[in-house]
Amino acid sequence: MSAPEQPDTGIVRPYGDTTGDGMVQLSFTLPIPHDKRAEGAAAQLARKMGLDPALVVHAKPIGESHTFFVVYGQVSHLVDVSKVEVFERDYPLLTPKEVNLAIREGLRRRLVVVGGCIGTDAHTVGIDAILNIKGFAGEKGLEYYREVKVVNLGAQVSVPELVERARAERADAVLVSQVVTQRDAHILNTKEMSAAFREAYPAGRRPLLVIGGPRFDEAMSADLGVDRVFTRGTTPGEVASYIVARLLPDHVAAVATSQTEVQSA
Amino acid sequence: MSAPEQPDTGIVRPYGDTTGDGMVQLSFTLPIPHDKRAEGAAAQLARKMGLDPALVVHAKPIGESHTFFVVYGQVSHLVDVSKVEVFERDYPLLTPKEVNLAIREGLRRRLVVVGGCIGTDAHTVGIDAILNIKGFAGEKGLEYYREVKVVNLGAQVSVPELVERARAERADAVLVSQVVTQRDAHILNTKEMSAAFREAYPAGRRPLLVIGGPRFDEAMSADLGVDRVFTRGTTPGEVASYIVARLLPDHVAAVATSQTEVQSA
Amino acid sequence: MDRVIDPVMDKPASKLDLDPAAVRTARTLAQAAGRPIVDLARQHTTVSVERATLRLGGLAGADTDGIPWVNRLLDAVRGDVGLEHGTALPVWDALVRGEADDLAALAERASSGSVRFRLPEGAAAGRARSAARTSVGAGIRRMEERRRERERLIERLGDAPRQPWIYLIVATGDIYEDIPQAQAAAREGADVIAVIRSTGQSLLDYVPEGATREGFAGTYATQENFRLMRAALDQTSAELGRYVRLTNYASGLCMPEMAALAGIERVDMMLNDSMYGILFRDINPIRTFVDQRFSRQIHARAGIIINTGEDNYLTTADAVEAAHTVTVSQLLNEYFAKEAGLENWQLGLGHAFEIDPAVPDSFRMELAHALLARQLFPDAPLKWMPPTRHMTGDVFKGYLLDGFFNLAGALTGQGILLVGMMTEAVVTPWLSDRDLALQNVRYVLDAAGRLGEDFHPAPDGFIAQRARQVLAEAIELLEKIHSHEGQAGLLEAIGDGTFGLMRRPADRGKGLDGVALKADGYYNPAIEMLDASAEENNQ
Amino acid sequence: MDRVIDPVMDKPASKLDLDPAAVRTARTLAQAAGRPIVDLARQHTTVSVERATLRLGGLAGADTDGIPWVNRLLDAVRGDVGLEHGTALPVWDALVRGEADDLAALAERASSGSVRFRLPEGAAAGRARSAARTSVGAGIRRMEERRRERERLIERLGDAPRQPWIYLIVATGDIYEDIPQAQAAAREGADVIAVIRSTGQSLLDYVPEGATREGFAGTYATQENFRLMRAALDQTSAELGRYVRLTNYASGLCMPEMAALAGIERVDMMLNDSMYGILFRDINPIRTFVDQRFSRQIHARAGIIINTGEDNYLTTADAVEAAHTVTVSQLLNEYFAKEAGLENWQLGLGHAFEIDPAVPDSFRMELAHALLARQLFPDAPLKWMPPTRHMTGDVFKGYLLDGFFNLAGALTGQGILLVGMMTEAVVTPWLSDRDLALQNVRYVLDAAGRLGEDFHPAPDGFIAQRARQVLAEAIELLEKIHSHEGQAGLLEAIGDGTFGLMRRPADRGKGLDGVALKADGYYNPAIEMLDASAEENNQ
Ligand code: B12
Ligand code: B12
Ligand SMILES: Cc1ncc(COP(=O)(O)O)c(C=O)c1O
Ligand SMILES: Cc1ncc(COP(=O)(O)O)c(C=O)c1O
Repeated sequence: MSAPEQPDTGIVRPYGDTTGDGMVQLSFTLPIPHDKRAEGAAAQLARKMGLDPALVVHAKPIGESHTFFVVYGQVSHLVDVSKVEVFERDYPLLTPKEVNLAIREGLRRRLVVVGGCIGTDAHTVGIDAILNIKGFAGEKGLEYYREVKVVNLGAQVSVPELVERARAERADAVLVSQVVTQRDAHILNTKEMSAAFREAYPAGRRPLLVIGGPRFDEAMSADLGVDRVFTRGTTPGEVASYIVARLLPDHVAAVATSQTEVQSA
Repeated sequence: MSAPEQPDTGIVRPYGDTTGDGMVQLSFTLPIPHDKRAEGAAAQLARKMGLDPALVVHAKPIGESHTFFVVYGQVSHLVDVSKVEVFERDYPLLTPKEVNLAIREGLRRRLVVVGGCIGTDAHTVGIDAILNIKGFAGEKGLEYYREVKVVNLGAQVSVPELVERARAERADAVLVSQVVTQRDAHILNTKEMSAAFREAYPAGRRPLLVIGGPRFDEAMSADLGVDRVFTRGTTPGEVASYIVARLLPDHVAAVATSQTEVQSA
Repeated sequence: MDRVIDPVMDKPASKLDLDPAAVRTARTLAQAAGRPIVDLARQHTTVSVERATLRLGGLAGADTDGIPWVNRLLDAVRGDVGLEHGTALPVWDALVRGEADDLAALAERASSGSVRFRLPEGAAAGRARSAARTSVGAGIRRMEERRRERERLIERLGDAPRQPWIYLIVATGDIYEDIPQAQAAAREGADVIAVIRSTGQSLLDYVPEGATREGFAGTYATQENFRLMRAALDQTSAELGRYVRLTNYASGLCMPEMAALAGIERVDMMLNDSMYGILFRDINPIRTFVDQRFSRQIHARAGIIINTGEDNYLTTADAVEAAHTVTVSQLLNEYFAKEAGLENWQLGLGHAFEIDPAVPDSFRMELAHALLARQLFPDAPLKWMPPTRHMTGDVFKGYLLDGFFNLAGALTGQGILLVGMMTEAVVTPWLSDRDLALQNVRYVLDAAGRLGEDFHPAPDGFIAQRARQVLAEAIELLEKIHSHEGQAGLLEAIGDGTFGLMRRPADRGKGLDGVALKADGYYNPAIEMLDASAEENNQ
Repeated sequence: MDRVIDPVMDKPASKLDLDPAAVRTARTLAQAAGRPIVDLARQHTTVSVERATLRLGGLAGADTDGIPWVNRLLDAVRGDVGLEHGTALPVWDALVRGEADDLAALAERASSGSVRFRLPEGAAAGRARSAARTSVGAGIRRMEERRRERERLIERLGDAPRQPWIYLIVATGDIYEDIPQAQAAAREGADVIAVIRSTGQSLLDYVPEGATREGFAGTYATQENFRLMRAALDQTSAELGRYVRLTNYASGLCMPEMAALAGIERVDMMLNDSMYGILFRDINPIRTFVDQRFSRQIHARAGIIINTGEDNYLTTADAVEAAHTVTVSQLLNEYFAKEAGLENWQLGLGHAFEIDPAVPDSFRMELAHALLARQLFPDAPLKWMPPTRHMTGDVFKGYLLDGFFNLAGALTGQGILLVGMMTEAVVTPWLSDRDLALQNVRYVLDAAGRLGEDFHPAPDGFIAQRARQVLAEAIELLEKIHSHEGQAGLLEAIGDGTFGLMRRPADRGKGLDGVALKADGYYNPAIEMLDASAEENNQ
């Protein structure tokens, strides 16, 4: 830990107890019975993952046909921090006051948000955290914003149902949550949803599509066919700020300039 | 788990909850402060290790300069079980009776074994498990063998001291234990030891050199300059059988043939 | 029949001395709240109740599109004569009239529109009634046989070695992956295997058919999957010399049919809550209460242990603030269960270790809550659920938390311990997660399982006081429900969001169209027979 | 001065009611066994005692080959006049005679052979004596200042927030890696940081010099490393608003010098056992007992808390069979410590959670052993050591086991909790292991730390009975030791393998050549001053 020079060069290695030692811990199961060969197979996998030396420190049979392993070892891989492209927030974080102001000036009516969990997913805690007044992480949810009308459809909404409500409500933005990821359910459902909206609306007229859930990758919006992906730990404020920034860029720019004062106020 | 055909072909992948899903768990620390970039760096390392997708499911700052990560994901690597070369036991497992018999017939005197922990290592439990009557895993130690004379030098024996005692006792085999592995202490000490024996004895006349410890690789004997490496879970019987097999091959062959009967007896 | 209760369980009950008067008040209020709901349930029937009756009558299988024959037949009948009289009379009348040799044939002809159903009158009605009674009776006897078979197997092979029973989940979505995983888990020490259902099945108004391999985050509950898994576990039970129980779900829109299929295939436990469907699946309240009563009568007859779903409240609400809602739900579940003829040993009332571990004294508070349930329901095999919402990607911390959950279960004499998984926040359990989890349970039970001997909450200490407080808050809530105007205060309460802040009005929610007010002359041989036995029980 | 004792600790003592007579017997037997050893210790001196005296006299540093000046000087003196009169007279006589201006210069000249030492007589002896008294007294006063400094810092910054103190190990081998890791650990909640020594240092008959970066599985204990780490922790203590303690080892061949250096550099705790060196390092028994008494007198004066090493017995012997050997060793350590002037609050008597987790009721047995120690030594800050030998490569299981170790520590009111590492069987602790381990401790103490309120071992239950049994076996062993012929039965007992099956005859073992029977006229100003205070204490 002695102030390693590496971070400056942007090149780092995993840290066990000495700078640069490259140590990692690994566990997995192989579908083979436990014996010396199995331990060798575990070491082989670890080496393929770049561990050298690879110490198989634990091997436990699970039934007659599987074996669980814990492996410790040193990876040769270097991590180039400078090559990590992080998905930076490209919009100013606004207070509810500022969001309301932007909408009042920019839209002259309440902004309409329709949200829910699509497909068979019934995990509403996440979307509720964004929409319900109660909010999340100390921030109030969108229902709290005077200038935002929230229509929360709740759990297991079918895609057609969602599209129909979005139209009926003249939604400016549609917020969808997907938590169950087994067999890529979240990916498939989201693509189905975005396709349905492309179908239902004339090009460029469809509402802003926002998807969220703990296991999404923020960089995926393009191939999911949505405008934005939010993931672990999102707060309502981020979502509100994003929506107005996208729908009312000029007015946001306006309030955003005076941001520092407002916030310190 | 549905009887995968893979094991037949010898190709397997890690098993999470479905055959072939390739799922593994990984944890490590990077010497960088916790932020989005750090999580990206963790994902980068995981990808370099072959995880794709790689889910960074936990990130926890340790002080200001380090971050701990837990990552789950799917590795693309295939494990070729047929390519694993296991270090097979190349000598018959004998009972104490058989070992004593072989020595009596082959040597006509007691076989002398000198053992201890060299260098600064004071972990004697391992070598004692092999040498002391008490033994290990239900098997009695070498002291229990009527035809074996055991000289246990205990902990922190210096290499010169070991060589000298080996000569004084006319040792047939020298058993050395190394448990502390930090900074490869076990490797360095063992090499120093074998070199010293090469020095001290005319070629081909030196006693059998056997090294053991939980973190050795059985395949290393050559570059360690010893005759055999024993590791985790070794039992005294294995060691005794190995020694006589090497020193008295013919007589072992003799008793070994009658083994099945003897053992079933 | 209290087979499953052993000393380990009762002991802890004595550990809190609650005011018996308070306990009595709580029960009386629960009864007052539940009684009108029972009346409501008796006044209605549902498509699923009727389909379950047809299944008991012997109708199984599905058409080429996978639509079960019971749905096909019911829809035809409903089209001709409506639902309000029940399906028994029109269906068996048609058989008596010789429209077909058996139900299967009848269903097939009906769905091709070549049968017209009628409401038989007079003698015809009598004939239809007795024909129906005969075949449905056979179905009920079949369940009774399976029950006796279970009892014999337990006799012969032996029961779970100790309490709490170790309850493990499999959830691959593929029955053929589930089976060997379940067997491996049993070999590693699981006493109960639950096959988690695929997401969304609860909202299907039919029961899928056959062996399935493509569930999402769970495996479809089908008669064939029940059969396959039960057969596999019978084999493993024989091999292990102890009877390994199987759990599934009587929940969602097909609750009654699930119960019937479970009875027929000797599933041993069913998740079956009186309000879960309403609150967490937005299923119409009346639909739920009607289906629930029927399914519980089936469970009573089939000797199935129910598991209620109070744990779910704590996944959306805070486990400290909402602790009393768990108690209220347990009391309601107890009332509805008893009314339906279930005995104490069949009441796997749920609760969970869901307090934020960052809360000071969180572990002691968990003990207080667990002991409260233990003492309120001394003869019920409580279902103790592991931490879930405060589990994170830190699998090490999660593994520790699960260990303390196990300890709390042992210290407070829980009957059924649902084994927690360190990957709770990450994936549905891996094979290795389950193996590690069982190792965790085994260590805690073997090393500290009997620590109860030395665990004596100080009479006015933290634990005793917390337990009293929760009971008091529960009574308050029950009074609030009671004070609701309208003959069924509980419905109103559910309607205005008293539970988990979710408003579920009685005239909304999924499956309402499958509910009908019974007409006079409604006849259902299953209800006839089940009510009879239930009455006996409640004498 | 009982600052470190708080209610949390005493309470549990009342939890077992041991027979006071048995407890008295045990102590009397330990005293009987120890007394002759103390006499032996007073009759001998060792090279390390003399070198420690020179260090107190102000001699530090090493020559170009890294041989400390104290060794150089001592060897020269010993060569000229032998060891049996001590070094003080010949050395300060030489200074008085003007052989050099100070000890450093004298050592330098001596090692180049240009000084001849003599045993001064009459007036010369008087002058040498008072010169020695002056400079060694300065060293002792220096330690006392550091002690007051510690007390002031604790006053000002505050002490550890609760008991047990959280004790963490760093062991990189490189003091410059150790420092930031220690600071990180303190920030994460460690109350005590121990810097593990490099393997083999215990058998060096000199103390290495300077800042070191190449230890094996530990970092060399040097005066400079002490200073660097203590300075770093002072900085962190200020930042955190609580005084973070530092631990090292007064053990091995340089035990007395380590004690002196610790006193001078304000190290707060030292591992210091009366028999560890004999049994685990094959150091000559007499050498050990002499060094041990002197080092403990230093610790007493410097206000250092000692940690004894009973935990080590359980790494070679079975924790159930050998439980009583721990108790015996604790009683002996207590006797020797008190005799040397240490007070109860300075006695970190060791014991460990080393029962095979596969043993039924292992956790309850651990509680029994821990409570026994707690009740036998109600005012000592017991040092509670984590599982090690039953830790395996299964780091998940290890993490759980450490959680139960933490719980046992909290339930039984241990004073110092050495935090266990999930990688115990794999590597010396990683940064992340330590962080995870602290998170484990924090969860257990916050969530269940006050569970003691509800923990009351049944009077004749499993725990109480086990504790009585262990005490009985301990008394038996003490009687066996007592019954050994020879004026020092304990020496005989050690010689014939009574402890940990290791035979350690009094006339063998490492460092014997460094022992000398004191001649009349032996003089050592340090012993003079320390004995004085020790006597006071034992009035
Ligand atoms: C609570 C819970 C439940 C509750 C749900 C109650 C409810 N009304 O939501 C109940 C008990 C009903 C439940 C049931 C099931 N669950 Co569940 N459940 C959980 C649990 C414990 C916590 C989830 C949660 O509430 N997190 C807290 C919220 C705030 O976090 P979040 O969802 O990530 O949301 C945040 C961000 O992701 C983001 N976000 C999320 N959505 C959106 C949307 C938008 C537009 C935006 C901008 C942002 C955003 O913002 C939020 C705030 O930061 C997790 C395990 C865990 N610890 O994570 C399992 C878990 C999610 N459940 C799981 C499963 C499998 C189920 C079942 C299918 C099991 C079964 N077969 O019975 C059932 C069926 C549910 C169904 N049909 O979908 C699995 C999913 C596995 C997978 N990865 O596929 C998990 C991971 C548990 C496990 N390991 O098995 N569950
Ligand atoms: C017991 C123990 C001790 C005891 C040792 C008592 C004694 N007389 O042996 C005590 C308390 C004294 C001790 C001290 C230290 N220990 Co220690 N100790 C352990 C512990 C807990 C168990 C080791 C053990 O006994 N295993 C049981 C035996 C039977 O297994 P085994 O040694 O692998 O032997 C088997 C095989 O390997 C093989 N084998 C071994 N040797 C040989 C030789 C031959 C010829 C053959 C054929 C076979 C063979 O056969 C045996 C039977 O199957 C381990 C942690 C752990 N759980 O593993 C740490 C551990 C080994 N110790 C460790 C350390 C660092 C130390 C110290 C250096 C710490 C310190 N700085 O103070 C000290 C100093 C000791 C020294 N100078 O060497 C580290 C080593 C780290 C590393 N990999 O480098 C470990 C891993 C703990 C840790 N994670 O930090 N230790
Ligand atoms: C009582 C009860 N029913 C049903 C379920 C499963 O929910 P569903 O089948 O609706 O997905 C649960 C969830 O654990 C439950 O507790
Ligand atoms: C009392 C005591 N002294 C010393 C040590 C360290 O041993 P050494 O310094 O001899 O390696 C230990 C080991 O933990 C111990 O417990």
